Amino acid sequence: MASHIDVRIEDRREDAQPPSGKGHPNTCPSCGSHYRDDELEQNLRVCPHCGHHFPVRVRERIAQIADRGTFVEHDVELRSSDPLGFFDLKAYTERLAQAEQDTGLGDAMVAGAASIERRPCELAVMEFTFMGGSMGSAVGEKFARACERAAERHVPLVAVTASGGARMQEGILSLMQLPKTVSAVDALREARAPFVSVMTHPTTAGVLASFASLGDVIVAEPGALLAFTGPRVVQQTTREKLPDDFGLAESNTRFGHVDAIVRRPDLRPYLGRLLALFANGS
Amino acid sequence: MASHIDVRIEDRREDAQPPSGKGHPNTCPSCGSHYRDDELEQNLRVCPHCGHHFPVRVRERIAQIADRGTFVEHDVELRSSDPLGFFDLKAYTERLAQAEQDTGLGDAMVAGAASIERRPCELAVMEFTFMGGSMGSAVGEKFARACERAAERHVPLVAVTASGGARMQEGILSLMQLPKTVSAVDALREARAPFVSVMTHPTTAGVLASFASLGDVIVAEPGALLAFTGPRVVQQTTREKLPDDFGLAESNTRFGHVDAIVRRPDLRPYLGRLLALFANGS
Amino acid sequence: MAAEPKQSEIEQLRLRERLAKLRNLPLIGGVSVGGELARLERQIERIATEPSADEVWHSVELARHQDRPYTLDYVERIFDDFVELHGDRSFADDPAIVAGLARFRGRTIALVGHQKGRDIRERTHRNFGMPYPEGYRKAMRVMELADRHGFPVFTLVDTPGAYPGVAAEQHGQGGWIARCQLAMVRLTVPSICCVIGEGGSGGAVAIAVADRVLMQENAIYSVISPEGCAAILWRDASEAKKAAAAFKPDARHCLDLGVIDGIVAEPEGGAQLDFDAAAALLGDGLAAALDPIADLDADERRRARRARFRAMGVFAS
Amino acid sequence: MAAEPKQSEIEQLRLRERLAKLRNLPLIGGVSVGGELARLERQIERIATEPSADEVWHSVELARHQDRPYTLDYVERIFDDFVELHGDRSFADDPAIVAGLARFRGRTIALVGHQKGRDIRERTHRNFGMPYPEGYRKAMRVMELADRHGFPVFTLVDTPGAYPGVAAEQHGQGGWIARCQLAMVRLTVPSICCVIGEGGSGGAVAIAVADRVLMQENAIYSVISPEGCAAILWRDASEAKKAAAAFKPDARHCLDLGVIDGIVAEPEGGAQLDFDAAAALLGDGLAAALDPIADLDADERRRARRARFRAMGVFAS
Ligand SMILES: [Zn+2]
Ligand SMILES: [Zn+2]
Repeated sequence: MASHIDVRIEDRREDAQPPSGKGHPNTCPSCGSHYRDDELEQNLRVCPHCGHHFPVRVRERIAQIADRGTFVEHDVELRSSDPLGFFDLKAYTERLAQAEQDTGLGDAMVAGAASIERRPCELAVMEFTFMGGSMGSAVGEKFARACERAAERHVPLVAVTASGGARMQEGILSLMQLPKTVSAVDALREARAPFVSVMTHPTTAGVLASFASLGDVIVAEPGALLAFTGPRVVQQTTREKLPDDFGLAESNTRFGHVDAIVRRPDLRPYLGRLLALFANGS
Repeated sequence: MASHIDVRIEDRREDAQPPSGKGHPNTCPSCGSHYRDDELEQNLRVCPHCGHHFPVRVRERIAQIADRGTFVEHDVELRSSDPLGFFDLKAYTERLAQAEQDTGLGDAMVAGAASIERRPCELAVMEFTFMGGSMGSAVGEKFARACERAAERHVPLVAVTASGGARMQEGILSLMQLPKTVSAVDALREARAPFVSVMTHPTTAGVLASFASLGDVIVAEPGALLAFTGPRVVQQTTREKLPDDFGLAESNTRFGHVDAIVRRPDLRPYLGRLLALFANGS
Repeated sequence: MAAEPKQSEIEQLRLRERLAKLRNLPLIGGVSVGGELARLERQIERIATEPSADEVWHSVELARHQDRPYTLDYVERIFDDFVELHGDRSFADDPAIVAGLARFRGRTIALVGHQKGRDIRERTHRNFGMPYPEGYRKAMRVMELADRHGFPVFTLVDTPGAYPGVAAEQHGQGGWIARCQLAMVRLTVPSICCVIGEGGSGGAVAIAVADRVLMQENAIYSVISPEGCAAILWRDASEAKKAAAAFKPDARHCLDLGVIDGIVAEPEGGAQLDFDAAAALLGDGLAAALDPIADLDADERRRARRARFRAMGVFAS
Repeated sequence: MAAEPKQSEIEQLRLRERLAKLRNLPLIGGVSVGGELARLERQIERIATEPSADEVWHSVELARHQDRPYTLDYVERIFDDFVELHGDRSFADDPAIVAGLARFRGRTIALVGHQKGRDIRERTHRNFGMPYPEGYRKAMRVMELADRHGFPVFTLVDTPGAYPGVAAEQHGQGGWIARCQLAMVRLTVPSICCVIGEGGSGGAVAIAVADRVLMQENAIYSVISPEGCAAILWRDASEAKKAAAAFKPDARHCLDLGVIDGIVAEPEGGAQLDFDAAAALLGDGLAAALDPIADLDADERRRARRARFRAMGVFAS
């Protein structure tokens, strides 16, 4: 299992592409099978041979779970600013522009209205390849607005997370996205709108420590790393040998943090069933 | 430490007196020192040599913590009935009569109004020597009424527990004293009246699993056994060697179940400080 | 708290009340099991008669029968679209308690129940239906979820009791049993409990603080196991039958004592002989208990629930 | 969410707002430290000037200074009759977070704060102020107690961050940091937070979701440690000073960004030089922050708190 965990989330947030030498993205890191891209897409990016769940880009994810043609994106124009004038080896504005060019997205979350198995909902889906799915002001605002739309329409919110944590280029404001999104969930709860959190690989740090953990129901994809602190840092700090399944969805389930692990082909019907149950309640 | 835990609570609920061969009640089971009764009373029944806390009867306990002359007992006439016509080796009615004769009490709890360091409160104190401090209908009713008086007067309730659990001679009705006293605490909370739970040796089973664990603040006397299941039964079930401090106040504190261990000489000022804090809040 | 009438008067009053209750329990009318009215009439007669020591013991045996239906057997027969929820968000998922959302006759409900295992492996996995603190925390979490969304809560009780183990003690099972009861007292949604097998002491009552509490005909509900009681009071565990006769854990006596609100009939000979029929009767029983309270004002219902448990006990003053 | 004014306008607006805030902060007027107005005026000047990279780094050093006062140093100087409460009721008592009730200027309050250790032994015992999930649960429990009884909640933040250890992960620290924030958002009582040293990431924000958030003059508040940031972005932990200058964890910048509501002055040279003076200033700061919100309607205050955090962030759309 451990072989296909990316233990290097912490230092590759800004890398959209897998580092060279790590194998082709369509080669299964678990069993070595290689697929054409259309084969993988047809199989929802699950290895037909061994069941490994490959990463899914946000548009494809939406196509996988929303009813065809129902997704209406909101807040398309929303962008993070650069409140700190942040500059490390590169300017933050430059990194943002590069990420937008690479992904075609304004930031690491896409949100909008949709229906899942004919149940209306709001969808908020994260894109890991946009600066490691890090949460800055734009992601926080998009999520908060998605909560508000769900509350207003009294429909469930479904969030699909994939994130390396807060976006440190926005400094303390990125940390403030934690209480911001938590506050948004509180407003959602006050409106009695349901919230289903789907955690995919990897959901870590600031996203795990805020809205992702506050779902009425929390499900995870198999093999997903769900940890506040990634294994590399834990290993460096404690100098212990980590358990093989450290931080994985399976371990999180054993420790009581996840309601169910749902395989990708089952995700849409599972969400449909849940949404139907929530719709009947009130 | 383990030497002075009574591991036989489970089978001596009905025995008010320590079994013969267990040493004189005024001999310290921890260090072997022997005291005259007035010496012990003067020392609040704490061994001056080693600090062992001897059991305290209910009237003496009230004298230890309430301001002199302030205690006004309520529900003196309240008695358990015998709804099942229970008869084991003896009739329950006979056991009740015997316990009343031995202790001078109507049942295993004495409750009433008092003040502690000039702060008015309601006091509910249990007596272990009355059928092992077991909780039947009379204890449950006395506790519930104490909650109601505290709520009505908007004063804190202070409970001092010592109990082997539910009184099985009242069958299922004794189990019902758990939700009954829990419901009473809920009403107390709704009235925003504070509740301080003082757990003394032993506080176990049904009393631990109901009102005693619901204090806003929970304190324990040193060395008190606080366990849902006593060590003998746990030992028999698991066949494990139990930790030396299994179920003791000290272990409960380590595991996060108790706010503080308070030595008997400190109890009255501690309660006074707490009650003053609670009085200032609203 | 006025002076109580004499014991004999109370007895007569109770008998009349009880018979009235029995006649009125819609589930015991049992239309859903296909009009076998004659059999059900006999059943009413049987339940209406005070059980003998042998009959009490028979209930004990049936309540613990290894072929008796367990929570999940009922869930698959009574509910649709069950989605099981796992984990206490702290420490573990306790397989001795199952919890989830499901549809019951057109309405979404939350279900919490003890779960025993059928074979050796599952029994061990489920810890014989004896919860750890993690189980009560899972129960509380799912009940609070139900409360937020207005889903009625059903609980099915079937446990020998809380697990008497070192870790369960260290993790504070006394406190969690207390807090789980408090959480149930505070629910704003309707709640129905049915004891479907063994209602063993604290581990049972932790999830039994409901607006309406039912028992299946052959279930037992007790403060201690017959063996435990015998060991303590008779100093001989083999006197269990004598102990059971003395503390009367059967449904009839629990009804008499005002501890439960109704008895759910079982198929003749016991639920273990016909899971489907037992489930149909239980489903009817849950519906009959829920319907009258489903639309009450939430605060009123909560206060009534609190008053229900506040009133437990028989005493003189 | 209307279109925002240009960056330069925002800057000017902010500068004016900030200066107004600084002049108005009663604690910075500092009557309680004995009329040393000239010194305090200098302090205002200092704080009012945008700090250089060196000054930011000086704050980082002072915030972590081994002689800096910790939570309990302030508790004994600012509060009376502190009664510490222990334990999460589940699993442990986490010494990295202290919690309790105390009296503050005549009123009962609840206090929750990170606690570092002074000597090696206490540092290890306190885990360097890095909480486990047990610590957040203790914090939540005491805040809920305060909520039930109407006690305002003060939190003092001083942690390098959540503990990056195996058990902390297994026990769900991500989830508990989230739930602790949610518990603070929901409080009906007033809440005041002050960052008194290191405000390290999730471990800090877990107890910092208050109506008013203050920082001491030399405290820092940040999403990651300068060393961590440098290691990731510069691929060289020794570039910490450069990283700190870039992500600006100092109080002045946090005020500019609208993250905090006020700066609490420290004695000249830093709080480590005069615990009593630092405590007097902090006490005044807490009082000044609490007084205006203490008597607001609870629902309104809660909504305003939620709106305060809802508004965090700078973006364009
Ligand atoms: Zn594969
Ligand atoms: Zn001694």
